[in-house]
Amino acid sequence: MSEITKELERRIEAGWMVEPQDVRRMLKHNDDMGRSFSQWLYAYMDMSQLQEILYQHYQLCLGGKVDLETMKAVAGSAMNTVASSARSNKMEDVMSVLYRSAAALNGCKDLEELADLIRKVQRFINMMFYAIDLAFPWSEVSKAYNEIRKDFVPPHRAGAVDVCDL
Amino acid sequence: MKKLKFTFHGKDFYANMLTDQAPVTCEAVEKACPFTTRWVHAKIVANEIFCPTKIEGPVLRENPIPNLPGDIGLFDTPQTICCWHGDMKPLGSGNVFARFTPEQMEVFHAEATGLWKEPGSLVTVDVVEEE
Amino acid sequence: MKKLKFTFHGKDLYADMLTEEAPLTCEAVEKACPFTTRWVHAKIVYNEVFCPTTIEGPKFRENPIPNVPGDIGFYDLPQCICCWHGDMKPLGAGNVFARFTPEQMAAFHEETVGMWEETGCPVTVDVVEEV
Amino acid sequence: MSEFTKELERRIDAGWLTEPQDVRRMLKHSAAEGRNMAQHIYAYMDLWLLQESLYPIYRVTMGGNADLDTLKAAANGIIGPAANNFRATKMEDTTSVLYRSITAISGCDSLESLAATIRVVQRFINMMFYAVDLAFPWDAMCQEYSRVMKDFVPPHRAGAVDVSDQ
Repeated sequence: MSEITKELERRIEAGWMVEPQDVRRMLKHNDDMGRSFSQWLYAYMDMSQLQEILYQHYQLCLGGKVDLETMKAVAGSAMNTVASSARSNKMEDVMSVLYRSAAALNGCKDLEELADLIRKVQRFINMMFYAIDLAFPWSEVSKAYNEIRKDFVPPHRAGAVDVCDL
Repeated sequence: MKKLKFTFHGKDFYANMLTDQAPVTCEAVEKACPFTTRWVHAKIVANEIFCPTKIEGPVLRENPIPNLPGDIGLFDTPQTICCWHGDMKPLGSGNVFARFTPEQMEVFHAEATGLWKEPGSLVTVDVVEEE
Repeated sequence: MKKLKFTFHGKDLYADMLTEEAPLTCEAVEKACPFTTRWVHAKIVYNEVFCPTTIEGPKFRENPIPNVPGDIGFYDLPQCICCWHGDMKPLGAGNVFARFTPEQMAAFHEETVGMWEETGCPVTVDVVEEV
Repeated sequence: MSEFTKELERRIDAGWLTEPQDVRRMLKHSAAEGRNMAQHIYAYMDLWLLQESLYPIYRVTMGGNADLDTLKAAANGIIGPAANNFRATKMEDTTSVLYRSITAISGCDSLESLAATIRVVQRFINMMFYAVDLAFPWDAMCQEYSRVMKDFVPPHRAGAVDVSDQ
């Protein structure tokens, strides 16, 4: 097991039942301007996105009929994209892990090794996704949304025409 | 000197095009102009608004510098023009192809600050020669 | 008959393992047990709760049938056990590896129906022989 | 220009200033159970997933030295699951476009035609992303979220330890 995979396993274990510090860092960020809802949502979306993408790349590597160097480029590009968003969300541990994992991909000598590393990173992002999910008051905010929607008209609805759906 | 012109709320606002720092991007923007689109307010950064466009700019950013108040950048992923028009914590570095002078930014800022509560308002974008 | 056991709120709640329809998944689940995790409430489907796990199950779904109330499925992405414990509109077809009897589901439903307001409740998962 | 590309260009123009019907279909769905905020967030998230993950593949394709079949598999591996999610969100036009884009992508015979196809699908997704964005009451929701968060304690925070960030 390489150093990065050992670290990933340790972080998954640590974040399993107790909220990782990155969640609190993210929630504090932009709090002063009243935009913390968007901050939370964009961090949640980034984790969800990367978790789904890496799983598809993992399955392709398991399939065994794809080009190793192209898969490294595609998976590394997906990790780097979210690493830079994690930086702006102040989730510095996630940023550091993703940049180092993207670099570690290059060391994989076959699709099996690449699949294993991608899976570990995907499981780490999976853990972070649930940690961020649990930090959101779904029930309360859902009620607020339903109240607000009652008299909210989207700016681009005027002139919209529906085909019949019934 | 070429100017980027935004028309919304019945008024015209200008910024200077950076034709020497981002010639290819400026050319792509001018080629797509004029067009009408909507302002969308940035969800995290304060004093940033952007508008979706159909500009096919360079795939690799020509002038990727950390964004400061007054910068105007083109983002190729969502094909949007982003304007930073006041104090803000930048998220990254866009492909900056135009910039407000302090005077231009002041009048733009006065009109744009209300857009957080008025998302989706229409704007026409054009490139004009300085009179 | 092997049973899937959930312990939370100080109570033990059971479901029957489907060792014929999903032998590999049942084996992978048993191998990972016992473990403690947290309930997360589904965000869109009603009467669905799931818990993240570290189960390494089969990569391809062994028993991908449309989910109905009483089904318990394993999702390799995102490695979670999902329980449908009452009336609901299913979103898809999980890899169903266990099922509540009507009585088991009634007891489970009673304990979980309030979970939308009580997120993250710890739960211990185990596989036991029928007593 | 292929028939599929022509359709997407037409849909992009139509949805540019006026809200596409899929947005209203999604907003109606799950309204009965009061889960429409989650419905809205997950639709927004699935569009974000496609927008953010197709672009890195588009850039690798534009780079010109990658394996065509691997890139097709990577792109379709992302679009397939996303299309399933839109079926569940009742965004039927988006679902239909995505399933047909898988066929279009599979039919590409060069990196250049693949890049053009991914790009037009991504631009359609961009348009839908901003249409769903404009249908969300951001200002009011941010205020409600900040109000609710004042006394919300995440279930997994107990026992969490912070390294110093000062």
